[in-house]
Amino acid sequence: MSGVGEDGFVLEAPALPDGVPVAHVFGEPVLTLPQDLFIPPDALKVILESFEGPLDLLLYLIRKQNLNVLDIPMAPITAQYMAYIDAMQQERLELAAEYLLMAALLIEIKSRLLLPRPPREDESDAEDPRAELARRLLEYEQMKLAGLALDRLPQAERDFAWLAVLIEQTAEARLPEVLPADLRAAWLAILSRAARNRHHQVTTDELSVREQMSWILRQVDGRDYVAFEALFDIDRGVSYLVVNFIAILELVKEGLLRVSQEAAYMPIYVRGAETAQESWR
Amino acid sequence: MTGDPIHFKTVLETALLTATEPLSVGQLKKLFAEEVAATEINDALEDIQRDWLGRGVELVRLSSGWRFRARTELTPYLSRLSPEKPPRYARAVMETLAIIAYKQPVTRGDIESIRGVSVSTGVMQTLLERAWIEVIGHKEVPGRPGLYATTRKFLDDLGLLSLRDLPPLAELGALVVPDSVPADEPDDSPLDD
Amino acid sequence: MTGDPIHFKTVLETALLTATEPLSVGQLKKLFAEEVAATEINDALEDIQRDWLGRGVELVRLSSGWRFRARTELTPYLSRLSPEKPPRYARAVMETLAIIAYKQPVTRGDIESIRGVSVSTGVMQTLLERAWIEVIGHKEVPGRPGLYATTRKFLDDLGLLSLRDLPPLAELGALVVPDSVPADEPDDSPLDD
Repeated sequence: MSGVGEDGFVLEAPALPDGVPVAHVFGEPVLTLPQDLFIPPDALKVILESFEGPLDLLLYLIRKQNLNVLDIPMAPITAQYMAYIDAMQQERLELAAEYLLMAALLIEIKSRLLLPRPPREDESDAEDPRAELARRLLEYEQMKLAGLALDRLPQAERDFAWLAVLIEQTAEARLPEVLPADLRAAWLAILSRAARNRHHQVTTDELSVREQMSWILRQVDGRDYVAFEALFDIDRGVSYLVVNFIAILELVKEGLLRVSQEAAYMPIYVRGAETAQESWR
Repeated sequence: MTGDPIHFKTVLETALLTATEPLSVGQLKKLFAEEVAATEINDALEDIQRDWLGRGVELVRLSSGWRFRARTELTPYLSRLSPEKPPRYARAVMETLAIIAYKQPVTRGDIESIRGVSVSTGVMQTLLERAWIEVIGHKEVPGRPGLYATTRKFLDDLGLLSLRDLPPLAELGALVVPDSVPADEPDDSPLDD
Repeated sequence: MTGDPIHFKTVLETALLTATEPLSVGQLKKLFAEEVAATEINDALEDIQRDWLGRGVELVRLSSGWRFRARTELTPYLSRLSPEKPPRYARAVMETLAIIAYKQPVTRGDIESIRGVSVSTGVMQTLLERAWIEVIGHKEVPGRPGLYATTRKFLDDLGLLSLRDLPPLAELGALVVPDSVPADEPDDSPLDD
């Protein structure tokens, strides 16, 4: 899991030969250990992606310094936290509102610690402003560790297989049911196996183009020529026409479709690459 | 149970080998036309469990019943045959699952306040689609947010008998904050060296 | 095969007990990192077949390979169990269907490169027979592989009006971690020292 980023931070720099990664963050090797706040600029993004949010980052800063969460020194922690946020801004990384909120909270706590406490009778034992933050940090850390512990448990199908020996059905065999969500679940598994798991994201826009690509191929399949206009149903609106046009361009790019025109202003014809091939033979 | 004891065991074993989900003792009773005592079933199950010791498959008792599964040691071999398996989930998914498992029932807002970040719909969807979590009610506050809890399938898939078998939580540590902190003190931390 | 013969048999037996389809000798060979002769597999299979004689489940040889199945004598018992669950497609089938749905038109080669494993003819056959996919043309590359797309029946059976109604896949990458990351890596958390 992405906790890997922390190995590099926490451990003493191991004596590694050059080129041996100290850790892998999302499959990318991290070759150098960040020295305190000095982070190689190109590594900053992967390292930040390995944090699950401001609590995680703060926890790391505290743990890295081996500080007691219960007695957080506010000034240095705030300074380090702000330095991270600066670094994020310089890299023009998307700065989540949650991180800024945490920075504001740290500064507020620090200022409350610096100010003399107003004498109030009803607050005999006034609460340390760090207490609530410490409670949240500890609670988050507990759940973070619990998440890692759950991940380590042997998990059905991932780590062990169930048995399901066949019973020959005498009645007519039922066909398996598939829900759209099952397809999404199948993609998750494919992504996990793919070396670069950011690939193969499919958006709704892309889907409508893909759908249209299949439709166009069906239209031209087995036919010599199809008039270009015949592929455009003008009544279906502008967005449909645009998607259809993109689909044609995509098919041409993939070498699945040929578009031809004898001369300027002559009719444009479309045919499958396959049909075109045959007519040459 | 008056019949042949070997046959009795054979029926139970076959039902468990062919089942596509865990079978409870109550369900296993239904295999037989005549009345069978739960203790007889339980004894036979333990017997079958022993028969399979040291083999590639084990009979385990899970939250919703008994089920045969391949031992984890065999996974390296089996995955050479079919590499398709559920993905390893990212930390955001596992932390969300942990919060639901240990703090249930919780709303999405509860999860967000513990994690300190918003919880993406994708994370919740992934856990719902895996049928590891479900909405078991709604909190009577504005917006009536759904209350999430883990399912029996979650326990079954993780080989757990009940929520009590979850890995114990790390000690939170007692919250001892110094009673009074001098106004200018906090800066003198060990960090400043 | 030089290893421990019991272990060898255990691996074969477990693979057959967990498989959702018949396994051919060629497939069973893939279970082992080292080269195994077909005769060794065949001998072990016959051995396993004998081991299971007189039990509720038998190892049978079908045209497409070997598989375990419940003996018909047990059917009267097994049919007393609560209504059977609807069958499910194997993960290989679901992954192939998902790729065709989201990336159409695609060739078998495209599917294999996305899945990272070869696609068996049986998988394509299953989807073609269900009339959920069809060949809508051929790619002009050597071998002229067929281009697969999903059909109207696929949309109808899944209750979709168009492909646009499929769940979007964007952001899914954030929910999983690559398989290559070892399971125990997170152990080195800052708390452990």
